[in-house]
Amino acid sequence: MTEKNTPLLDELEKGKWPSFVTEIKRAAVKSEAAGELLQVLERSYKERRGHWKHGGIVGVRGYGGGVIGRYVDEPQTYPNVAEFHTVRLLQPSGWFYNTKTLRTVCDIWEKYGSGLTNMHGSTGDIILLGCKTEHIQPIFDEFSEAGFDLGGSGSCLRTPNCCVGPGRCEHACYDTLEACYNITNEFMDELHRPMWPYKSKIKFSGCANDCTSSIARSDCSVIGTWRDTLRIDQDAVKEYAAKIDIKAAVCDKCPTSCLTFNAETQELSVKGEDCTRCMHCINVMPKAIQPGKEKGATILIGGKSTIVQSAFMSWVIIPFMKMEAEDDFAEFKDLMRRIWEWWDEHGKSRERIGETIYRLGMTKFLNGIDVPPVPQMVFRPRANPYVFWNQDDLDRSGTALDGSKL
Amino acid sequence: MTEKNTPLLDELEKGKWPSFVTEIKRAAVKSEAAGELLQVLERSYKERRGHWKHGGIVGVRGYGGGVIGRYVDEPQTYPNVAEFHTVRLLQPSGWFYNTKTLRTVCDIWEKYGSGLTNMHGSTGDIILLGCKTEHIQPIFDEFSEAGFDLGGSGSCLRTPNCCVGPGRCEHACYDTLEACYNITNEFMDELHRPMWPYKSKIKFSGCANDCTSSIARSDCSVIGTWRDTLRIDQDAVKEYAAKIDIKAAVCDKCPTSCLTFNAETQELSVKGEDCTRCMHCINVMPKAIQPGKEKGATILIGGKSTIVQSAFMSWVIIPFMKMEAEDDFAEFKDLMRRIWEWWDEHGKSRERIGETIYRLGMTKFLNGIDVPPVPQMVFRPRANPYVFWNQDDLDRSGTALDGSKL
Amino acid sequence: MAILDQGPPHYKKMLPPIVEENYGKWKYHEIPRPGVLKHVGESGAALYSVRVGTPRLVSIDFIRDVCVIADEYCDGYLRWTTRNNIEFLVSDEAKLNPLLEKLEAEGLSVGGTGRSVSNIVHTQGWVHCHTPATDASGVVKAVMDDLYEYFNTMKLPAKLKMGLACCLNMCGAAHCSDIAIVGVHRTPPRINHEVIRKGTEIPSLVASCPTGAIRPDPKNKSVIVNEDKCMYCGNCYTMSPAMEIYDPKNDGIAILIGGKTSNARTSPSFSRMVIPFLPNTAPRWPETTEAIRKIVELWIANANDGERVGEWVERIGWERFFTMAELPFSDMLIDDYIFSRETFRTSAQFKY
Amino acid sequence: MAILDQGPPHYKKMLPPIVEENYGKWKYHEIPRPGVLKHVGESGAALYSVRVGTPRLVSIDFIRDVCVIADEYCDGYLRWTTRNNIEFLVSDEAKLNPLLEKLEAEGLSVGGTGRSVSNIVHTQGWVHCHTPATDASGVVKAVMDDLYEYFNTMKLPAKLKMGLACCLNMCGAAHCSDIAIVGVHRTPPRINHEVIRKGTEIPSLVASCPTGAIRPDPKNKSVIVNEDKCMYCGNCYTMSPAMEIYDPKNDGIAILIGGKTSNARTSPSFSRMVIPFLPNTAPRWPETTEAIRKIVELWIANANDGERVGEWVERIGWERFFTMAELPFSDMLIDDYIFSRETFRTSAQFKY
Ligand code: SRM
Ligand code: SRM
Ligand code: SRM
Ligand code: SRM
Ligand code: SF4
Ligand code: SF4
Ligand code: SF4
Ligand code: SF4
Ligand code: SF4
Ligand code: SF4
Ligand code: SF4
Ligand code: SF4
Repeated sequence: MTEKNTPLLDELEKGKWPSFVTEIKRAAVKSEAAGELLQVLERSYKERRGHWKHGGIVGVRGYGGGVIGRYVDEPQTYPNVAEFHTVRLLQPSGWFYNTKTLRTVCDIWEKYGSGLTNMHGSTGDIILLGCKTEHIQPIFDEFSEAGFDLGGSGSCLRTPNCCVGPGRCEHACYDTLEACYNITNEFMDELHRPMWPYKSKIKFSGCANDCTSSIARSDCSVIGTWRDTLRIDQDAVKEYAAKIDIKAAVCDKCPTSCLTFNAETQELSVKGEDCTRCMHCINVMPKAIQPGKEKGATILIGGKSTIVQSAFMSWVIIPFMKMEAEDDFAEFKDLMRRIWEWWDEHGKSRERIGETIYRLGMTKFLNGIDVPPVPQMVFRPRANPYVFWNQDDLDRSGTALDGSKL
Repeated sequence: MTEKNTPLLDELEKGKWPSFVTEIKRAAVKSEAAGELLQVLERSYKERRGHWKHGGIVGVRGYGGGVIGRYVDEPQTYPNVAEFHTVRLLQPSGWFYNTKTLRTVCDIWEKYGSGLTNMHGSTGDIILLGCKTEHIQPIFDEFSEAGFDLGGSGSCLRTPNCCVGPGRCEHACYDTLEACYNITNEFMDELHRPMWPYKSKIKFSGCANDCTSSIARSDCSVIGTWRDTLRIDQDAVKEYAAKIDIKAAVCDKCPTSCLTFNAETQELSVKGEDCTRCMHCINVMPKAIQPGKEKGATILIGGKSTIVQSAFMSWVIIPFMKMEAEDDFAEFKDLMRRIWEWWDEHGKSRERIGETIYRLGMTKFLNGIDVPPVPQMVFRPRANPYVFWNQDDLDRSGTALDGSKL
Repeated sequence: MAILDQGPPHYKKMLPPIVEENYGKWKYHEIPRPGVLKHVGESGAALYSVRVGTPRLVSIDFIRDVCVIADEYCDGYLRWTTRNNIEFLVSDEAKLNPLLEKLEAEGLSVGGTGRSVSNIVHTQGWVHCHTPATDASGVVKAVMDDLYEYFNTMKLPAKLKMGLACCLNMCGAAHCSDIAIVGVHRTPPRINHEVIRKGTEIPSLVASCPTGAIRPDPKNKSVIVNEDKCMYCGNCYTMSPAMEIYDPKNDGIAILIGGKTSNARTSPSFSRMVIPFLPNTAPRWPETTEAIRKIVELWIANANDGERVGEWVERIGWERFFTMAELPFSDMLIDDYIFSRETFRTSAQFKY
Repeated sequence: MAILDQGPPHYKKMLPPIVEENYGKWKYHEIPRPGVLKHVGESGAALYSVRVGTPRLVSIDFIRDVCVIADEYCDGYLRWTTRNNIEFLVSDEAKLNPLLEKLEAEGLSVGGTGRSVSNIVHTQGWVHCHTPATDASGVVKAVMDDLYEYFNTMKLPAKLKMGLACCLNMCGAAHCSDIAIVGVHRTPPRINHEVIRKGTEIPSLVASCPTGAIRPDPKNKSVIVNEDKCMYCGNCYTMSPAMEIYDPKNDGIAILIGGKTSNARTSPSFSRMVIPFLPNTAPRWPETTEAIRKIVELWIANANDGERVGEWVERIGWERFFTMAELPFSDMLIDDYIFSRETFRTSAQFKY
């Protein structure tokens, strides 16, 4: 293709927000593939339809995923993007980089690929956008050499990600960066070699603000929280009192109405047992209020997007779990193994774990993973009386005709 | 059966609440059937199980329902209750009676039946509890003579009922007594001759307090409301202000926070457009607040109890409808006809209308009954993007490649 | 010959003159004492309604007794309520106290208005139905005896609306009650093959099962129940007496709480299961009366002024309720049916 | 030979010294100006993070440019956020203003903190995916250009979190966003029978359809789609390119609003559909930018302080929202899928 005219895309170089068209054009200077991408895209803009095809499985030796095969639908017209695969690289926890590492990524990608990337993919990976089949293995080899590894794709553990956490946030209730790193490493086999009914995702957020949106975007959401009562620094409260209306901005918006601001003494008090740790008051007054001392995480299961059974949000299955690097996150890892095993055994093909649990019922799931039911798992108990009774339960609760317990 | 000993049931004659056992015993003085019922019941209390059987269809000429066939499981032992059917009689609107009418009921029932009744059945009927097959027709004939008619049973319109309404309640937004009477009469055929997929119920409540629990107990719930703004009598407000804390007891509990009590002027004001007519403020201060002037009802559809698909509560399908005796409730009757027709065509056997709508979708239902969709029908719009598009809608909204509307 | 389709007796013939005169023109009401409503019309006329509890299952003699009273104090007019109480309609204020004295003398129970517990909406039970898992009238009697002090006073935080259904058909429509008492079977039907062979329509029987647990067994000319799929609903027993659903050892009662149907303040809501099973300890069901009393006392002690049971529990949170009520939480209380998902806690907000 | 399973690069090597020193010991933060976060450690140390918008789809030259800046002002350390913004990590306060000037000079966009709109989480679109119903980057660019004034200021009522997904797979996880832009197909797949015969595994294709709309057509050695059952999800197209789901005339965008994922104040919530379709008017989607702007302006004008979009709409009621937004309500917005029932208004409470 020689046509370099992109009148429609050019419209997207106008305006204040940085332009992806400009970026593709920059890449096109060095990469013919990027140049052709521009042409294909201009055509999509004209015709209002995509021109990419799914296709044969592509990958690297030893792994079952990590590369997304992609082909243009008119390979003769666009030979340089006839194959235009995506390579997913595991990102460092919290997307922290030093420039040396970033330059390494750029250099290797310049050698073999389109020079286009997504920083980052929606799941969290470094996305290298567009390369030929023959280059996949060399790309992997060189990245591997440089200390990188492939991310997940297919029916496997997908690349976990985490919020900035203790790296730069005062709210972090556990070490999200270490948890993400350590746990990703633990499950390398699960991540690189698809073997489950469908994909499974984990996201780590340091507190209930959930800056990774884990509750909506991952099958397992690990959300930092605390077991005791939040801590209030009354001097700092007084500072805030001079600037904001604490009653209106904080107390009145507390979902459990458990905060009281005494306008006279300028003191803030909390009914600790009522607080649901929603983070609101802490968000507004980070200098004055901080989480309690006994920190850990709530584990929620089931989040996913729309297809097939509707979007699900994760729900609580462990209200509070210690998440300590010291014991190597052992309890969490053990739990995940039990969960995946159960799902692997009971899930249908292309059924996310939330859907499997919904289909079979929480009871079967909890029994299967050996977790005791607690009321924290539900907003409210069942409204129907369709309880399933097994013989054990009957034996414990029946009554003989003489009125004696069986 | 000669055994007259009922030690277990006798226990239920103790205590302050009036005793049904005493009542059965009173009936047993005159009725052998009632006497045997006592024996069967004592046995049930001993054995902790029922002794009644469903059975052959029983009824009267010209009707398909109104009588519930019931048989004891050991007819040899209890010959007088071998047949022990229930007759349902349509009650007068709002269960108002003069003693003459009541005595008529007693006299006829004494002649043919057990002398036991339920005042009233859970659906609303006068329940005559226990008679022989051969007496059903004579019972009906005599009651008919006396101005009574049978209630519903089977897959038909069940006996409608209504709250006391304008008869004795200041909140009534339409004439529930007349509506119930008039509409029951209109649908005599639907009530007496089962022809639908399953039962269908209507209950009439004069306001959102819903004293008939129509939203939970009927397929069609007719709940009185108003279209304009509630009316406040400021003098009466001042009277209440002397007795109750209006801010705490009324304003703070208003679900839409649309009431303000001015402690200085002692005046109460409402943001009319925000009020959702929940009745709370009116309930607390009936002397000071009353419904608006433009009265009518909200029509909700789908309520039912647990089996099969879970219990459903009715949901809004007509936010506001005039319910005037003057125009013979024509709009409502017409709506019900369309609704039943649609259900009759689309419902499966033993599927209540709420379940049919849930299975097929509100869109098909609304189209089928020719009611335009309005946001009042839902708490919130759909969270999934699974919209079904038909060619008409596509034609109205598509875009040609040159950007022109199709 | 009977007249067909003549409909119910006309209510207009049943209205006392004061109601006719003030029809649709009532202005406000007061509750001068428990069990007595005073409705005042725009005209200034005052109607006193005296509410009396009944067992609902009553003899014609009872009705006649009541008529005698109504004739003497109410010009022969009275009504029943949606909760099966009687309301004596007194238009002459002078007759109010004499009536109350008379009722007292007759041992009738006046109450059920305002912030009280009223009669329990209920069903047939062992008295007349074929699928009950418990009795109806007996349980109601035991519970009302126990809660009597809250019937004839108005010292509850709010109205207490109870319902009882003796099986999952829920004829008592208990599913939206402050406290619901529900009879539950807990074992699959025992099949009486003899009876089936004698004339049950097998296809209808198979079709009657909502969970598809019944399948034909042509060899045996009978059916087989997949016990893992059965939810003990008893639908099959309604279809055929061969499917014996009653089970004296295992039948009993479940308690659900927190429902309501009024739209006052909060929208109507379903009751939620808090006790999956209590034994059928006839004749007075002490476990049931005790469990209910405990919940009621907890509500009284902790609810805000005017808060219905469900409003209170939703405010404090169900997890807190289970702690306070010292009720065990079990997987049986977690929904696993069609709309289960909405009950799962898709939030990191909860109390410990 | 490549090393297998070595995992991600170690984050510890990526942390600037100030982060290492204050790791887990941050005390509080402030937002001194839009786009700049100041985090203060227990030690008193202060870290400035300068947030810069990116198109996410960037060239290696862009990354290298960014590295140059990071080397000069941040000792070579930077990070990306969960919304694909860059954060320059400045440990030397003296370098903050020079950095900001540099960024300004380079035309980079500083903002996205506090009560602002941040970058839109999005997906591949026509750039790289095979099922898109719209483009991703182009729509995002058009919308962010339009809302730019709310990116580099903090004058919104609360944070505005937007997401875009180019098909129902929702890779942008838009389903819990304040405003979600979702690419929608609206017609069933056209079947290319040739391609199917050439080697599609028909059983897998049939199985791929979540609604069971596809059935084999053995005569034709192909398949048939029951158009009444199809919900245009495109799952079949992922299975086989023979199932052409794209449709230039009818593909376009739906708008859903009111979702959130934080637990602050209210529990996380799904976004809800308010506009079922807007046309794919490439290259700048004016209908979409305009519709979004209208909603945003309405929110600004009417929300209480600190109220997210969904919190505002839930407070005023969706029926009121439709009136205020002058958006037509249609049956398309009423749920008819598995969990529809919970959306029906089982209440007599509503606004007109
Ligand atoms: C690249 C990425 C979008 C992006 O531009 O960032 C992406 C791209 C694709 N996703 Fe996704 N998904 C991406 C994150 C997501 C997310 C968001 C997340 O992980 O937080 C979701 C929603 C959350 C979830 O998992 O439910 C998501 C839900 C899906 C689904 C629906 C899954 C479901 O259960 O509903 C599919 C369909 C499928 O698996 O067949 C899908 C399928 C796809 C495929 C593989 C479709 C295909 O077969 O071609 C897309 C490949 C596009 C391409 O050209 O490379 N993608 N996908 C994201 C991965 C980048 C990364 O690894 O970092
Ligand atoms: C008599 C009554 C209970 C009572 O003691 O008051 C009653 C009694 C029966 N009901 Fe009911 N239902 C009675 C009101 C209700 C109500 C309450 C209401 O109408 O407000 C409901 C719940 C609301 C609803 O309709 O959903 C109710 C929901 C059922 C159901 C379940 C229907 C469903 O869709 O879930 C069945 C099962 C069936 O129809 O096969 C049922 C079936 C039955 C049968 C016919 C079962 C049977 O086949 O034997 C019972 C006959 C008992 C008998 O011995 O006469 N009954 N039934 C009530 C009718 C009296 C009257 O006409 O006034
Ligand atoms: C007589 C009766 C209507 C009838 O046609 O029979 C009736 C009559 C009145 N109701 Fe009712 N309600 C009656 C059943 C109901 C029901 C249905 C039920 O009990 O099954 C409900 C809905 C139950 C629920 O929400 O679960 C009901 C919910 C109300 C409410 C709302 C209470 C709340 O705050 O949630 C009020 C308002 C109030 O009392 O403040 C109310 C108010 C009233 C008033 C004050 C109306 C008035 O101004 O006359 C009447 C006296 C109430 C009292 O006893 O304190 N009525 N009321 C029913 C008496 C039943 C009984 O014998 O106890
Ligand atoms: C940098 C980042 C985490 C990361 O690891 O990358 C981050 C960082 C912070 N978040 Fe966040 N959040 C980040 C994504 C999120 C997300 C996820 C998302 O955007 O997709 C959410 C949940 C979104 C939702 O609810 O739909 C999120 C919900 C919050 C909230 C809750 C807001 C609310 O009131 O609902 C807070 C608290 C606040 O700002 O008051 C918060 C607070 C914060 C604080 C103030 C935490 C702190 O003390 O350091 C940080 C600065 C916020 C700011 O920009 O105003 N962060 N934050 C993410 C920045 C994304 C961006 O570039 O814009
Ligand atoms: S989720 Fe909590 S700990 Fe993590 S970055 Fe957000 S506010 Fe900080
Ligand atoms: S964290 Fe949330 S629930 Fe707890 S006190 Fe603060 S605002 Fe209230
Ligand atoms: S529903 Fe309303 S109108 Fe009818 S009795 Fe109850 S309060 Fe009065
Ligand atoms: S009727 Fe309800 S919503 Fe309306 S003003 Fe009164 S309390 Fe508020
Ligand atoms: S609830 Fe069940 S057992 Fe009780 S009367 Fe109704 S159908 Fe019969
Ligand atoms: S009891 Fe109900 S679920 Fe069990 S077999 Fe009978 S009909 Fe089926
Ligand atoms: S949302 Fe759909 S079209 Fe867009 S990247 Fe994901 S799978 Fe592809
Ligand atoms: S688009 Fe989806 S619903 Fe339609 S046929 Fe294909 S897979 Fe089935």
